[in-house]
Amino acid sequence: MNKVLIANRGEIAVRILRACRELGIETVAVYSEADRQALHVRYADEAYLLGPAPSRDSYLRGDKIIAIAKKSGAQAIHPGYGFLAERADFAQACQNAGILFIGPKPSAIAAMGDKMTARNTVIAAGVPVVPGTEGEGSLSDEDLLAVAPQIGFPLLVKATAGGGGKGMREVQNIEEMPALLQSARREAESSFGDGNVYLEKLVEGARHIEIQILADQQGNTIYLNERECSIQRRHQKLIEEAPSPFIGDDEDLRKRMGCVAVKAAQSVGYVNAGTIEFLVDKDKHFYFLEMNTRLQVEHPITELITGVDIVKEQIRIARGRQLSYQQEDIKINGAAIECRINAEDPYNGFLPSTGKIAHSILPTGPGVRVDTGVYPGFEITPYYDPLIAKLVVWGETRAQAILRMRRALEEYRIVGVRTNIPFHQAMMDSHRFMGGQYDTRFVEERFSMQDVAEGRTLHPEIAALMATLVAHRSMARTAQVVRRGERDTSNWKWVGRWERMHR
Amino acid sequence: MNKVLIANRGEIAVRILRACRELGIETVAVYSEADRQALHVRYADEAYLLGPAPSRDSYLRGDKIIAIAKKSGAQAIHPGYGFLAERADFAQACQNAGILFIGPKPSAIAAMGDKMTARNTVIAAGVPVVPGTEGEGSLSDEDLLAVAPQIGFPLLVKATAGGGGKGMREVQNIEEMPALLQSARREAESSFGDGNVYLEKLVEGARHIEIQILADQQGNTIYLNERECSIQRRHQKLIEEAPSPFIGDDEDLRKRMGCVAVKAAQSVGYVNAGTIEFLVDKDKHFYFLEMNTRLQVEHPITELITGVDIVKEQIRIARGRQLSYQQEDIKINGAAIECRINAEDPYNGFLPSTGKIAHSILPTGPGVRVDTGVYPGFEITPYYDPLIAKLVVWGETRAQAILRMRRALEEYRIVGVRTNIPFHQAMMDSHRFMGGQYDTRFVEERFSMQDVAEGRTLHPEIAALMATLVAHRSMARTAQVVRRGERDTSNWKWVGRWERMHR
Amino acid sequence: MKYVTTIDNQEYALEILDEHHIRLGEQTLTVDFESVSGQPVFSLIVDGKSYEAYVYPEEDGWQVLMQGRLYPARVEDEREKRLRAAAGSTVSESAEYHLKSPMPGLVVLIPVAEGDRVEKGQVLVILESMKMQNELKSPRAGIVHRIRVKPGEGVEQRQTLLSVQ
Amino acid sequence: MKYVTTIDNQEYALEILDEHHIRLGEQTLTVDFESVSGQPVFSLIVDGKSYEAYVYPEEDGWQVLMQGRLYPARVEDEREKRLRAAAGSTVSESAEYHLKSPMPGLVVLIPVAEGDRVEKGQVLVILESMKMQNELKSPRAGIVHRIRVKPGEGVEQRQTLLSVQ
Repeated sequence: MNKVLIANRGEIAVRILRACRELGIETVAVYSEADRQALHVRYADEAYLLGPAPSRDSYLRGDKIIAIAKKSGAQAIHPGYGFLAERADFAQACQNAGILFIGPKPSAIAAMGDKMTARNTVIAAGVPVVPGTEGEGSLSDEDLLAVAPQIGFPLLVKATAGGGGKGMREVQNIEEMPALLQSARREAESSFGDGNVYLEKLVEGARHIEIQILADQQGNTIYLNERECSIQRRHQKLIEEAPSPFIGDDEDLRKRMGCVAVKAAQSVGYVNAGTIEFLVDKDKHFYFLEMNTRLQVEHPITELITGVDIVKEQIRIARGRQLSYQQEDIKINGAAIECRINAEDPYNGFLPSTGKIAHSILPTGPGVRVDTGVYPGFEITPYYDPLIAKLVVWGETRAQAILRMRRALEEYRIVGVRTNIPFHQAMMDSHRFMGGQYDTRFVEERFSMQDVAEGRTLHPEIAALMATLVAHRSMARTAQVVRRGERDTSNWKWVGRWERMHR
Repeated sequence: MNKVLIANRGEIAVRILRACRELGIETVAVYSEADRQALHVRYADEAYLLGPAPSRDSYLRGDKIIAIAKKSGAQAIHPGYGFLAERADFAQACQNAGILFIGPKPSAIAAMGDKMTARNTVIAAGVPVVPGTEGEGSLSDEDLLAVAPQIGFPLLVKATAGGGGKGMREVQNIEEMPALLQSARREAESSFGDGNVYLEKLVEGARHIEIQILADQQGNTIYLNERECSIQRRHQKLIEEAPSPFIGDDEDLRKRMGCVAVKAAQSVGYVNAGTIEFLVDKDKHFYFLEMNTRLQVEHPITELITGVDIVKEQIRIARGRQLSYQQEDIKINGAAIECRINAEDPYNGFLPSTGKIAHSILPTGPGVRVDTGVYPGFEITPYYDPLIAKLVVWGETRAQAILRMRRALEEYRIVGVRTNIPFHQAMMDSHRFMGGQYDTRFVEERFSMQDVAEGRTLHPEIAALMATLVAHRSMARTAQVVRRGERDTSNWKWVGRWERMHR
Repeated sequence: MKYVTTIDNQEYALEILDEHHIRLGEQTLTVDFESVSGQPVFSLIVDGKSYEAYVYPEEDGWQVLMQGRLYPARVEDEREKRLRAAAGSTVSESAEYHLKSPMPGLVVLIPVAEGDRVEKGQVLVILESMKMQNELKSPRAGIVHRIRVKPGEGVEQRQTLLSVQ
Repeated sequence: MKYVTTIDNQEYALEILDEHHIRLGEQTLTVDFESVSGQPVFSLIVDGKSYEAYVYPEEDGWQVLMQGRLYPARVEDEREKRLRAAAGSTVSESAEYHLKSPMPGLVVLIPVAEGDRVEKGQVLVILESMKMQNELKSPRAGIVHRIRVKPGEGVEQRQTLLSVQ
């Protein structure tokens, strides 16, 4: 393998390009019309246009991508995350075309991609799942009422066809359950045309903790310990850290979760890098949530604490070599945190922000890593996800990592789009975050950017000074235009007035 | 200690500011009129103007700096490197003013600052020095001819008052020595008005290898292993690496040099961070060169392979605490390389280049650290040294570090000033560098930017395409201006012509 | 130049004395204020303290983003403050609104005519005063009637200029 | 538009066919060429290969800095090449230099007068030809004499325009 096509864009395409370059492998980029000037196009040895900006016309065109791979002589395709990364049919098409897919076998992607199959497969392998009746088909109210005490309260009634909280009810005890079943069915019927519901144990104070695994073709599977990703908003991860402050020193729990993750991966004959996501309740019971059969956005924090370059291992595995590490080589060194820097305005409902990056200063220095696909002059378009950079720090301890993240966030300057950096700054100041006291509902239910500022020194008078000075200068500039106009032509005068009027 | 003044500028001031911020220490910056917009001014909690741009009016004004420290309530001053860092009188003045100097005691600076004292002090401590007659006063030709065989040939005749190679002669044997002594004395007399000369053993194929040490006030002194800095031009280090490829696996040599360095430091009661520089000959004999009684430019490579944050340790030591590490905690993990990115043109005799940085893209991603004090929009002035950034990479092996440095150098974009990045790229391609086969004369005597390109694929036809396309567009633009002018006013036409004429 | 700047309902009285001196309430501050790289990023050194912030214009003022905290600010000079007070004191969504001159001045332009439908915030009269042109805006939507002045005319403080109903 | 571009004494014959096609010698290449962020940094995709370089103007051509390697390039269109050939063929440091018109055209400007001392490279005549204004420069320092044409005059190819001695 001496040439790899990267079927992705943005920071992850750049990340993979870097790994290839450091391995002496040639690279082929693909790009949409919106991405002609993207870093991945600039950094690659070869670059081919896929089509118009929308993903379905470009980065989702598996057929074109395979054709480009063949034409350019690339022997392998790295899919990154998103787009085609978890499409078993694409992995299969690569295989059919005689191109290595840097990831698991199509069968493993398919098995883990179907929720019911995944659940039943891992149950069969002895992996705990969130107790419930999902996957048992349509059950009557009587059946559900009978099984509910076995699952235990509180529990959730969920619509089989559902999503987005529609047809979902939280049930505290058996007495209120019949009425709630009825209303859930009614809502599910009206929302999805399907009144079927199932029961699921409500995991209270749930933490999202995932285990990174690596598996080679020789049958070796190891786990690279956990990442905690409970800081989420609308199921989008915003901050991840490794190790998990919740697991902390509980090496027994860490090991049990790691072994279960390995077992889940092995149950589908998994090869390459993957992640098993768990929900962990406050009593440290953990439940299989799903498996991501690809590289994760947040893989760098695992790299920083273990020293393993996950992308290089992926390529190594795809080449048919043995893993560079055995389980006993994997240690945890210090702590790492990742903040996802999104082009969205935290003061305006996290609405995406687009535009040209006019100016940027990256935080650098000891213990700071920035994975990004953007640069000054690059245009953030509305076509793709708002992730513009991953700011990752390492510290000898979690406390040091938080302090380092604070200074890095404060150093980061991006002009041209609004970013969620202030959100991350507020989070790094939050006493609950600092104490590791958070769960998956924390951001949405118990976090406010205004509240956490309490611990901070505020400088409203400095802000007043700044605003006044800028306003004053802005006015002085306008006045100057008018004055210049008076000496020049009368047109200028009216331009000046017009500007002032329309300020 | 909760407030520190940083008596420096540029990347090292930023480096120290970051350490302070991560320790929760408030920071005070000082700056010259040329540095109002410098990063260290922007990142610090407080900032005070020292005076006009020239160093003697600003960063060398120890009196003003101490006054600012007192006024601002800073309890300590970190001098960085250069400027006041090795001025015993400044360290003494700090002490007199009741301000902690983050560095060694004035007596240690003074002892190591005077070459003869340093030499005699370390000789007394049993540290090997380059054999010679320096420090023995004026010797006659007869004395010199008598002592020469004891030193051994080849040797150097050097002017006592000398510098810059004036009055220096290389002597291969005793027969040619009298004539060379005469000519050396004549040249020394005419150059410096002082015909005195001394003898020094010629260290052939010398490598510059230095040992980083840390010493606390409790009397603990440890060494953080070596850095190799043989890639120099006119005695300016350009590339440093750790560990030294010359020492390699010779743990015995490493340990002996470390122990000798510790002994040298202890001989002057050294406290805080310091570096003992050695010349090492091809037979692995090593000789004390000098001690730098301060933080070094190249300290990050040691940080990357040992995990020790040297600046934080400096502050810890200054606070009177014990070192965080004992000698047995210090391991070597992987390999690190630093390229000094200077604003100088490698295609034009390495002449300094000044100007405003119009655009910049920093290399980022796994294993890359950039320490810099500049950013897009910042003006590189002629007042200070040309170091604009330190590009530092870590790799699991030296080979991986070199590959990573190559990709990082290729990613780095700086527009507005010329830099020596192409020099570093050529060096990373040099077979001799890759093989670790270099000495302190390598850059000046056996390295050519053109030669090393042999191993590289050249693309003159692509360069021709690029140049032609740019020239074509430039011409098209000019033509367009003229055409626009024709529709507008006749002035435009002449502007267009004028532009073309003066292109 | 005197300003009143409001942040979080707190008013700050500021006076720009010269390039490097500002009065904030009773204090006189020494300031060094610069835009960084020509961007809306500003570095302020005030009596030795160094601050940096993004300052963005907003429809109704400025947003100052500093140290991870957003401060929405309204900056008004005396004239603007009086304009706003004048507008505020007579506004009512239902009743007829009489636009009164907040200060003595010269009518420069009346960009509306009787019978025109105007939106809230639309400019009714441009009045020259304190050597500046001031826009007098409608505090609500309605129909313009009874325009009592014309361009070029001098007016007194609190003189009614026109009405919106 | 045809060009001859010289790098390391190697001449490349190039013809720009349209925005996306260039002939290089016998090959026709598909190119996608863009300046990055409006900087003198250029991204070139040519038949799928992606290259990036800094391209700086130089006194006598262009510097292309690509992949850590500097390529000094001279780019000439046919007209310029003929100009240079004409200049080159008659230049001599000691003898009198007769500036001859390298092509038919119209004298636009003669920015020197008889008796003027000129430097090497100084413009002697501006000649309009091929719809462009061409600077005819002195190949050496000397004194201008015998100006035989005047602005507005049409000239033939190889007609002597003036002399420098």
